Amino acid sequence: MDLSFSDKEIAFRDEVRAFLQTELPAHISDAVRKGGESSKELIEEWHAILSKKGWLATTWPKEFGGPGWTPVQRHIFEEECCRAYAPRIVPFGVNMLGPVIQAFGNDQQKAEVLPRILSGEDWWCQGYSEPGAGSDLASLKTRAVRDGDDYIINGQKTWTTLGQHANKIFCLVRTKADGKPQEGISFILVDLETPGIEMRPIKLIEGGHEVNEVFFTDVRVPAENLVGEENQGWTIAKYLLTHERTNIANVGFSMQALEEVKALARKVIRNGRPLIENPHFAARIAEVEVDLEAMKITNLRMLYQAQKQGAPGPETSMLKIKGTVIRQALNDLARRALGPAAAPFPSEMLEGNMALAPANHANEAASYFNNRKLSIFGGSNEIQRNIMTKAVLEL
Amino acid sequence: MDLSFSDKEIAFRDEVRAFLQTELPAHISDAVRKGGESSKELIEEWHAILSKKGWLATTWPKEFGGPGWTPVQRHIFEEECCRAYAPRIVPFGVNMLGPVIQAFGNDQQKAEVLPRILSGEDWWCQGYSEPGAGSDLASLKTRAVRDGDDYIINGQKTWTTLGQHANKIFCLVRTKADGKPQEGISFILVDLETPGIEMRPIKLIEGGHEVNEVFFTDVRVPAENLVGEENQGWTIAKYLLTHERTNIANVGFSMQALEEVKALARKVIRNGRPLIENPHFAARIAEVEVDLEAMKITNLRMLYQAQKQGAPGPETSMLKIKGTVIRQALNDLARRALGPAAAPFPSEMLEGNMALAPANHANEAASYFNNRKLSIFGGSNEIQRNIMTKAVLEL
Amino acid sequence: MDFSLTEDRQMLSDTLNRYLAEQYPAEHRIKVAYDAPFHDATKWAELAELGVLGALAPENVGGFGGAGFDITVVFEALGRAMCPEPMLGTLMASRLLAAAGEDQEALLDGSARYAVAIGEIEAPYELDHIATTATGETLSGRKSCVYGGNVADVLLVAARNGDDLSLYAVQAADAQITGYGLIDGGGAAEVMLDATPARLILQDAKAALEDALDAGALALCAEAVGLMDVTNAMLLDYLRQRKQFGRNIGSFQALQHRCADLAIEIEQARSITIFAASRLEQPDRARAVSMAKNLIGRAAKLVAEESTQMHGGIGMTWEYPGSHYTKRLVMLDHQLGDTDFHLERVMRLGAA
Amino acid sequence: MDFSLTEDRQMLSDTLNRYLAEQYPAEHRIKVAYDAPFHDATKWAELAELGVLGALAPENVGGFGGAGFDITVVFEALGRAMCPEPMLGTLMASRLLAAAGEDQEALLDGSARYAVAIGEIEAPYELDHIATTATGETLSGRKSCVYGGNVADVLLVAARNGDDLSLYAVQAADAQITGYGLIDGGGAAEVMLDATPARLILQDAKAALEDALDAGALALCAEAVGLMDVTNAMLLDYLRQRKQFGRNIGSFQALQHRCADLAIEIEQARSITIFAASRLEQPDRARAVSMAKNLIGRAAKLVAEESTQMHGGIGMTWEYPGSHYTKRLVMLDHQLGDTDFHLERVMRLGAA
Repeated sequence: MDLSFSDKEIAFRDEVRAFLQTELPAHISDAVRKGGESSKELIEEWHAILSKKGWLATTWPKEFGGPGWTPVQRHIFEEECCRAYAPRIVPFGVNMLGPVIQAFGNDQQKAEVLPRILSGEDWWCQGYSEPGAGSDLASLKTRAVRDGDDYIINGQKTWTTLGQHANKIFCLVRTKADGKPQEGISFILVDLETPGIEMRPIKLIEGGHEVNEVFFTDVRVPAENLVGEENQGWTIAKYLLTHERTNIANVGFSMQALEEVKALARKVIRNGRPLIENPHFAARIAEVEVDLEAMKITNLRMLYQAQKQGAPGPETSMLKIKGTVIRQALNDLARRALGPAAAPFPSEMLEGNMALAPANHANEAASYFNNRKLSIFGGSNEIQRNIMTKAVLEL
Repeated sequence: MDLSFSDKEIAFRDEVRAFLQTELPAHISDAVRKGGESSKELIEEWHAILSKKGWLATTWPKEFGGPGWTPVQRHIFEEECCRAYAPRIVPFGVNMLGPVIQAFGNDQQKAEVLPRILSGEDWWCQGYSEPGAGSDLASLKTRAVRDGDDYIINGQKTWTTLGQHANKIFCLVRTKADGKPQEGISFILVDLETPGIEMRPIKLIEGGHEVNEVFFTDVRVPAENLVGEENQGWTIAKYLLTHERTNIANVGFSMQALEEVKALARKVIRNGRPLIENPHFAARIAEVEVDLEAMKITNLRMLYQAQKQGAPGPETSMLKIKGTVIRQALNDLARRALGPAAAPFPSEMLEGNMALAPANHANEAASYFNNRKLSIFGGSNEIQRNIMTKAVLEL
Repeated sequence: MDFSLTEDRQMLSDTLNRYLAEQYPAEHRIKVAYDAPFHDATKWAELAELGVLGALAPENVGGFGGAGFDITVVFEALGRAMCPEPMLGTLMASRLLAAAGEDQEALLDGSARYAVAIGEIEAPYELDHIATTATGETLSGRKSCVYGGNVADVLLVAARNGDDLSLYAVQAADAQITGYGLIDGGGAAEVMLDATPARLILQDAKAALEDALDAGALALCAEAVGLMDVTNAMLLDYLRQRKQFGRNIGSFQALQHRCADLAIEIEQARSITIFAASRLEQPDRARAVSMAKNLIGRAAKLVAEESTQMHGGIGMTWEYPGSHYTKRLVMLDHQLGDTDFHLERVMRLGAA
Repeated sequence: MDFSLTEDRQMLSDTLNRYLAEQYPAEHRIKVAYDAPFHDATKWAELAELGVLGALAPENVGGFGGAGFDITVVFEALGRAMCPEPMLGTLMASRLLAAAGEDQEALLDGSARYAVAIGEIEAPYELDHIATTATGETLSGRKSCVYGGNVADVLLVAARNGDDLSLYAVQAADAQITGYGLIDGGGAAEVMLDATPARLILQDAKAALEDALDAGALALCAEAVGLMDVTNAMLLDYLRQRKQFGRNIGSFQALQHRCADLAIEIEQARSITIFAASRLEQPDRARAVSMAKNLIGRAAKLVAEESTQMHGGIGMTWEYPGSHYTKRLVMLDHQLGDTDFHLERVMRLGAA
């Protein structure tokens, strides 16, 4: 048993830390610290900085332009990025499509798609969910019908995150109507400039715009845009799901959130004392802190297993469930800590000497509401419990 | 809206209170206060006192020797009995079999069975559950085969509460093997002296003996002991279930338990101060107290509905669930409050100046473990949620 | 013992529910709730005509209600409609004016809007640490998150006055008021007082302020009950209709059992609100109201979070009315004392 | 980073688990656990021979272990078997003797049984309010619920000695000892000291006592992990086999999802125990151990209560071994500081 990183890993951590200290611009980390959505410009600026260093596509092997890191290195990198308030890397191109193209794409696709992800020329978004196919993804209805050298796509996708910034979308589409629903699905790449595509914003509960609906009406896509074989889409989606699941616990973000909520509770005055001195509020924080400390180790244990066995197992469902529960609990505490000061909307209404909340904390209520999504998307916590029932509990 | 009792009801409450003050012997209430099981002798002594007053069979109409009380009067009576630390009336004869005989029994059964319940000559126990038929009662297998003027019973019953004190048992038995399982069940009365019956104790988790297994081997029972028609047993069981469900919230017992845990937390010293001054423990108590205060009103609201509509509805499942959750939470607090002093076993090991726990609190751990049964028996809380799903939520 | 409403209250409840369903439907509500001035003056006048304001005050000051159950009937209906109108401040102001022996005809006929300015940024829920101070006939300090302060004509302000906590009437025009909207809808204001002219209306106002705060907390509890009933009905409807894996998701037992627990907590919330309403004029008012607000805080959060979770994505969208119920249910806990504040108050007040 | 055991520890773990499964099966455990003297001297000697005692102490005092992960390996195995032998006192005594520079050969070879008497009835978990007092070479006071005190040859007693908290060795024969059994099995004793002869072995013993208490708490955490693993396996087996309504009850989704949550909490419990074990010789030991004991207290109660509930009646019976696991899991929280005590300690110790 040895919970510490190796000397090599510590050296790597120091290298990452030094890089972030010098290369992460203050106006970017300030924006992250403030909460809410990062603008397209800030994200692209940060992606470009990482790409230049060769650290954007953290999961890619060296042959495709990735850094060839171990899972532990990736974990260290992500934790340090959180500590430094770097923006989260938008995953759709680098962490989702990239590995799919590397595993299932043909040479031409590898040559065309991968470099444009690294360079930032393409911003990919995801066309998976549909209004009638959320948790039950296999029931998706968007059709792609072969017509000569093209597919013609009709249907509707939804929950397309940051689609408003994207120029490309990868989609799961139905290419066979009969047989088991899983068997008739294909994975296809679509340029969002193609005629017949309409993207409409979905306004979220807290008022933000980060997801979209995408409507496809007779959209003609070259057949060469198919990834893998026709009707192989479900296999690809499952493969992608396992890639999506590394660092699923988001421990780094929760550690950041814990420090923020503690700082907040030291600043907020309640009943003539800092809120942190209230035994009940302090106990609420301490309990989450204990859970998070355990989560850190659970996460490392599963990372260790993944590193030994090659791929994360179904136990990662645990990381998803408990990771979101902890993060949401921290959002909840930050909101509570503010009392009435959490209420102004939009939060920028009251700034400067009019501000009710301490600096960088005006968005706590919005974050709380927005982060209810964490336990819903990417396989809801209910779906994760179903997965655990079969694969871990064997019930 | 009027939450208070009427003048008449208050006068009744005072009458009950006065009765308890003069007629409930101190050695009986002392034993109840101490926790653990009451002896057969104490229970019979108390039943006799109540019977003499005409207050034993609180749910019976006057024509059968009951007091003819309203649901509110019964509620008041039960609450006052709790306050006074009277033993709980053993329900199997008076509250379960009595109403069944009144509704389904023939004149001979009414004449023979009912007076002997009131007089205490008969101590009835219940033969419902079987090793393979707990929550799924309809799958019971104990057979009663007609043979001339008799039924011959073979099978096994379990969880027979206080069967060791009983001389009679009422059973659900299978009288028809085919058709829907519910349709082949009958309700029959059996004298425990009949040859072929063996009762074996089941020792419970905390070491106590309150339930039993009952084995039937070729037990010959007169056919006249059948209550209602052959194969009408399921209807009778369901009828009985609704009777069992009045005062299912056990608010009186929880109020008693709350006062006990507060008294205990005032006596226990932790870190140089009474435990009640510890903000975390005090908050635990206060939260349950709030829930119980709400439960009192929920209980009265449903009592009011039952009084208006004649019978309790499926909403009583809520009372069962929340009532047991609250009571178990109070047991949990009492156990916690004692720290190591909760551990000695048997608790009578340390008495007098050797005692670790304050007087009357030596049994808190045993009570905690024993009362885990509350959410399991009488229709587990899971079964109650299933009932609510259909009848209340309409899902 | 009688858990039915009096005929008068039942009529008020029916009338108000019908009026709001017809005249204040979700689309209208969302428009008013998030756009300045967060208030519909026409509807306000109509509500006053319907007798909603009068129901909040007793006869001796010109109303025809004012008891705990009058308050709960009105606010439960407002909750069902998520009505963002500044009724809470009106209720609290009415009680303060009554305590001060001030005329409140203009309040009750709806022609003047009152807001109550008690909380401050470092003392949002409690009276002991109020920093706003009176000097002669003027006040200085800052009152934060004054609900309805953005549209008020008159502010009733709590301020330190020597050893007393006193109550003052301030004309809105005399103060520096910054109005803003709230994340769960409706408007509030920051009120900056800088030697602002003020009229002393009650010298020792502590008891009156506590009464007003408790009446307000009771109103919030009733509002939450209305909100929870609608939220739960929407959730159950959704579970009956939404299909995944070829089945209504309401047929999944894991969700069924969670819904059963929600139904229980909603009944508990209703019960404790009835309890608090019955104690509003009794010596144990504070403890009863704090019990209610504590339980409501827990139940409302549970119902909101579980409803969002079981709805899945749709419950996260602005377009779905349920998301606004969710926000209101959660943010209610930020008004007039949160779950922890009220549990501590229950502990402090001990046995009744 | 390496989450596998060293070869030596893996071997110890395998040996001990095999020995206990074969020599200390549930029936034997239940007999020993609830019948005086709550101790099997033959098995104790065998455990000593297997090296279990030696694994608890470092080489410089005659053992071959004593690190956090040695402790967790031993106690996790003891937990799996619900072994009621007085190993906890042995561990704590070994650390105290080491701090005092006392010989502990007799402890490590199993020939002398030690118990540690720190807690008192009004100070069960903390050192600040110990009332037992030294006068010269004697002690007076009462030590409560001394685990293993019923079979101890020597007691290590914490007592006030002027301004110091000191540690004394008391021969069991010199004290008035009342032994008794515990509801979750095993034995303890009340130790009455009345000018009882005692030998001062450590003048300022506070740091050593805290170290021993923390090592003991860590051992309890590991024991709980072993108990939870077995309890969970029994539950899942039961759910796979028990039929109601014509189906395995493990096919009911409401139970499945609760089992998923249990599995998560058990992994969290394992993780925090690993964490605490890794910090046992570090400056943040106290905070890490208190974090672990707090989480274990919550997880163990959840696992125990949910397991009982999902088992239904059978889990309530003495005959079913699972019920004894349940009791031990719950009563662990009554030893060496409960959930609340350790959360308060985490709060007091603040950030590491």
